[in-house]
Amino acid sequence: MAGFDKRVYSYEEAMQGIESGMTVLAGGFGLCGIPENLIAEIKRRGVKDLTVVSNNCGVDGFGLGLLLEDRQISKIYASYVGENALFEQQMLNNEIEVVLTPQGTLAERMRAGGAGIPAFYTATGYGTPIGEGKEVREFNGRHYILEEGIIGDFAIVKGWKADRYGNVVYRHTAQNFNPMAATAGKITVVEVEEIVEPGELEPSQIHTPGIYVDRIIQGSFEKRIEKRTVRD
Amino acid sequence: MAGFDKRVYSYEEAMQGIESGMTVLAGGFGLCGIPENLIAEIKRRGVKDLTVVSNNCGVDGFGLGLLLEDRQISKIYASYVGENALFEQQMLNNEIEVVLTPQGTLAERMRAGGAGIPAFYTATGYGTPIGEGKEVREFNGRHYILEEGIIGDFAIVKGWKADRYGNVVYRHTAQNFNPMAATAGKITVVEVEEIVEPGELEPSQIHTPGIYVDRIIQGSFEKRIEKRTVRD
Amino acid sequence: MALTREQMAQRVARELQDGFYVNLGIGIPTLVANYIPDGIDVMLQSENGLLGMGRFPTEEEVDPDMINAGKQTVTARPGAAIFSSAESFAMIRGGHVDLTVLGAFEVDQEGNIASWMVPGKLIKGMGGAMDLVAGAENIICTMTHASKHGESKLLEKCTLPLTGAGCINRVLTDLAYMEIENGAFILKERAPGVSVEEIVEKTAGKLVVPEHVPEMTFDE
Amino acid sequence: MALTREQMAQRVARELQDGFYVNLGIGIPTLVANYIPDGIDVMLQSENGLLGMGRFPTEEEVDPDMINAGKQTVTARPGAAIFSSAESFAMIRGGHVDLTVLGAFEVDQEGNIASWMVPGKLIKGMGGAMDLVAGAENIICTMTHASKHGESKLLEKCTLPLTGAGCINRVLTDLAYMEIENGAFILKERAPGVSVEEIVEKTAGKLVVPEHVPEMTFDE
Repeated sequence: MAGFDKRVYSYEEAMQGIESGMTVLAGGFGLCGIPENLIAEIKRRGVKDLTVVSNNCGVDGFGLGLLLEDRQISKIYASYVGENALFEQQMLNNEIEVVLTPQGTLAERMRAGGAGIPAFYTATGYGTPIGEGKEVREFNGRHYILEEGIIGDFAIVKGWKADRYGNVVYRHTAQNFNPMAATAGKITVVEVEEIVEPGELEPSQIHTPGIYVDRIIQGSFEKRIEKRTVRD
Repeated sequence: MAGFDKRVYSYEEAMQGIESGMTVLAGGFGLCGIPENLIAEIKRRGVKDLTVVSNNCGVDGFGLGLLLEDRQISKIYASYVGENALFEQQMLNNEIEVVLTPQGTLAERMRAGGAGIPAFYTATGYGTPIGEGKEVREFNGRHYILEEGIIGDFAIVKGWKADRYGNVVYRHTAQNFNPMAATAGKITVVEVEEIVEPGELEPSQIHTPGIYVDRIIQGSFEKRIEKRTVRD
Repeated sequence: MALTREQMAQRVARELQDGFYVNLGIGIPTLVANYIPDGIDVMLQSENGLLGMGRFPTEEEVDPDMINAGKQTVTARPGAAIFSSAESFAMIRGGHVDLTVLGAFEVDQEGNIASWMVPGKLIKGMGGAMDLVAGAENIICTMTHASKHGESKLLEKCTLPLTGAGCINRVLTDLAYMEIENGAFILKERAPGVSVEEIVEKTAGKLVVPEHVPEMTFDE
Repeated sequence: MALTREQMAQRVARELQDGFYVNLGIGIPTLVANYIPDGIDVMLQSENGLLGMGRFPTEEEVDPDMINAGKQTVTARPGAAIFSSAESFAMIRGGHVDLTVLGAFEVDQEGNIASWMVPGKLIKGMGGAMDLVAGAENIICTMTHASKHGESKLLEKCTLPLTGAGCINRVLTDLAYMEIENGAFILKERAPGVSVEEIVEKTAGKLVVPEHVPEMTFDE
């Protein structure tokens, strides 16, 4: 790899170094903007005992749901899970540990991790089971709980366009958790629909600056729709 | 004002409601991307005893330096000041209280204020005079200090283009502190070079979503350069 | 008669004000978008990162990269903004959303809300609900007044694990519109043909009944 | 002979590696950009929100909206990214910058640095320096070895208020290149023609002198 050329040309190379027991942060909301081919590569590699940080856990047979089939995930931080039968079964059997985390707190914990902020206070979850065991503190008469930043061994991210330096833009609401995940991986891998020349992306319009990105790969995507809703 | 049309047509209207004793957050870095006409309007109004939160304090006769002439600022949170003689004089005379704040901490304090985060931990300033009197806490064997979010009665912001809904984009490095200031004002006023129709700004390329913005005004700008440096 | 889901949405929609940024939860809250009064413009915030949610797409417009927080395909209205989840919840947590409408299992007279977890049942998660109730100053809870078995959902103290503490000040049920103040539900309006007595009977928490409790009216 | 400012910049530039993201402070650190070795590409981060700082502009290119952290007009190289101050310091604080080069008044054998405040003198502020030293794992400090009055700036313990605690591990002065380890300066290289004795004499903090201390060489 010369200079800032972060392109890799196979998914095997893209996920090189991932090992059992690692923590993986994944972008995506539902099935929107998920790094589907990077997930498939993790499945192919068969690494186990993963801790996954992601808003959701895919569906049966797609997205992070794929990693449930061979019980590759032992722990997940998510705000909403159980859109698939296999997940529910593993949760009920205690084969997977679920750390339910409010959506905004999850997003902020990843952002904090990437931004070198070890912890922050939030009102979210105060007085609820989520606040149990966490430090409570009052600021200006209101109660807040302490939440810690999260970083991962790997971050897997789905972008729209990127240049070889790893500058990334996201398309529409496929942005969601991807930019935060990108900042918080020790190794951040981004798969995109198109790789463009440096300079083609307007500098002030880049969502994820290349400094956060270690590897870029161009792929093709199924982009499954969870709830196709149309108007008459 | 109907619906989401946040345009105002005079600077007087733009700064309506500002009063002596208020806290004003200002975007800008040096003289780059400063809300120069909004500052001039504050000068015109003659309000006093302002607390200003801004990375710098302008220069003699321009930018926030204007507000020094009639001693309108009693306290300033900034990372670097004293680029002008009047400021130094007022600082030495204790006519202005200066709360020096590391640049990244200042940016994050404004972001936190706008994002409903009352406080966060940062390693910046630990073991220095900035950390004195602040809570110290260890996370993973490293020391951090607690810093609080900042909000202002007014935020004054300089954008490039905006639509009438208050969606704003910034130009080049004139972005700097403006997006954070915009989120953290009880009343956020943005002056821009051009107001465009809703829909002209690509939704995923908006730097400051309109929800943060109360008033938009189109102005013209001197854009003074502090250190003109050219190559041969 | 108890309000229909549509009537509940209609009643909530009367709380909208011109220029409001609004987050609508799943279920009845979603229907509120269909009853926005004439002459009023509101901007819908979807917590997956969309401010200015538009109509559902036509078949041709369907785009897997454009969904709402309910994971439905949607469109963006002109002047919409799209951003990350961190930015979205910065808006929510920072109190920038003017009105949040969401469903609940239980609400109590202290403004506590339980909406995400029934012990013993499969727990799927709170999504963004805890952030929404902690962030908004202005929340309307919509739910049926009582369960199918006739048990009140308006309690002295929530029995289920909370979503948020002391954060609800308005509740619309199929029977009544109430505000929560000083540890009590204040009965403000009743559904057409529903008696104050029935509401009193079906409210387990402390209910303050003013002398006059107007009946809601609906055009249709 | 003591190194010139240009030689100091040249020596620092040898620490650059291909693909490094680098933040250069004001003064000698800025000069480092002029000595980037052939075949090596580095990306300069300017903390006002620019990653991929380019050359100074021509007269025609000068743009008041395009400046660096030193407030000089600059350009952006192709593939640059521009962002807010919060994002810029997220990068810095989060440890994403590979190398930071900055000046100092004093450095001590524990890796403490003082660079922003001389009591009694007018204090203008720390700018981004405290964030930079707290965020980077890899910092090179550049300064003269001793003050004009001959007082060492390499101390047992800093006397001035700190910019950061225990964060410096490499120092380049006009006389020597040193690393800081286990509470001591380790002398790694000396300026051409400068004796170990002179360095020992001008270093107030604990200095470990290996058997062989190579002399720096410069092409020009």
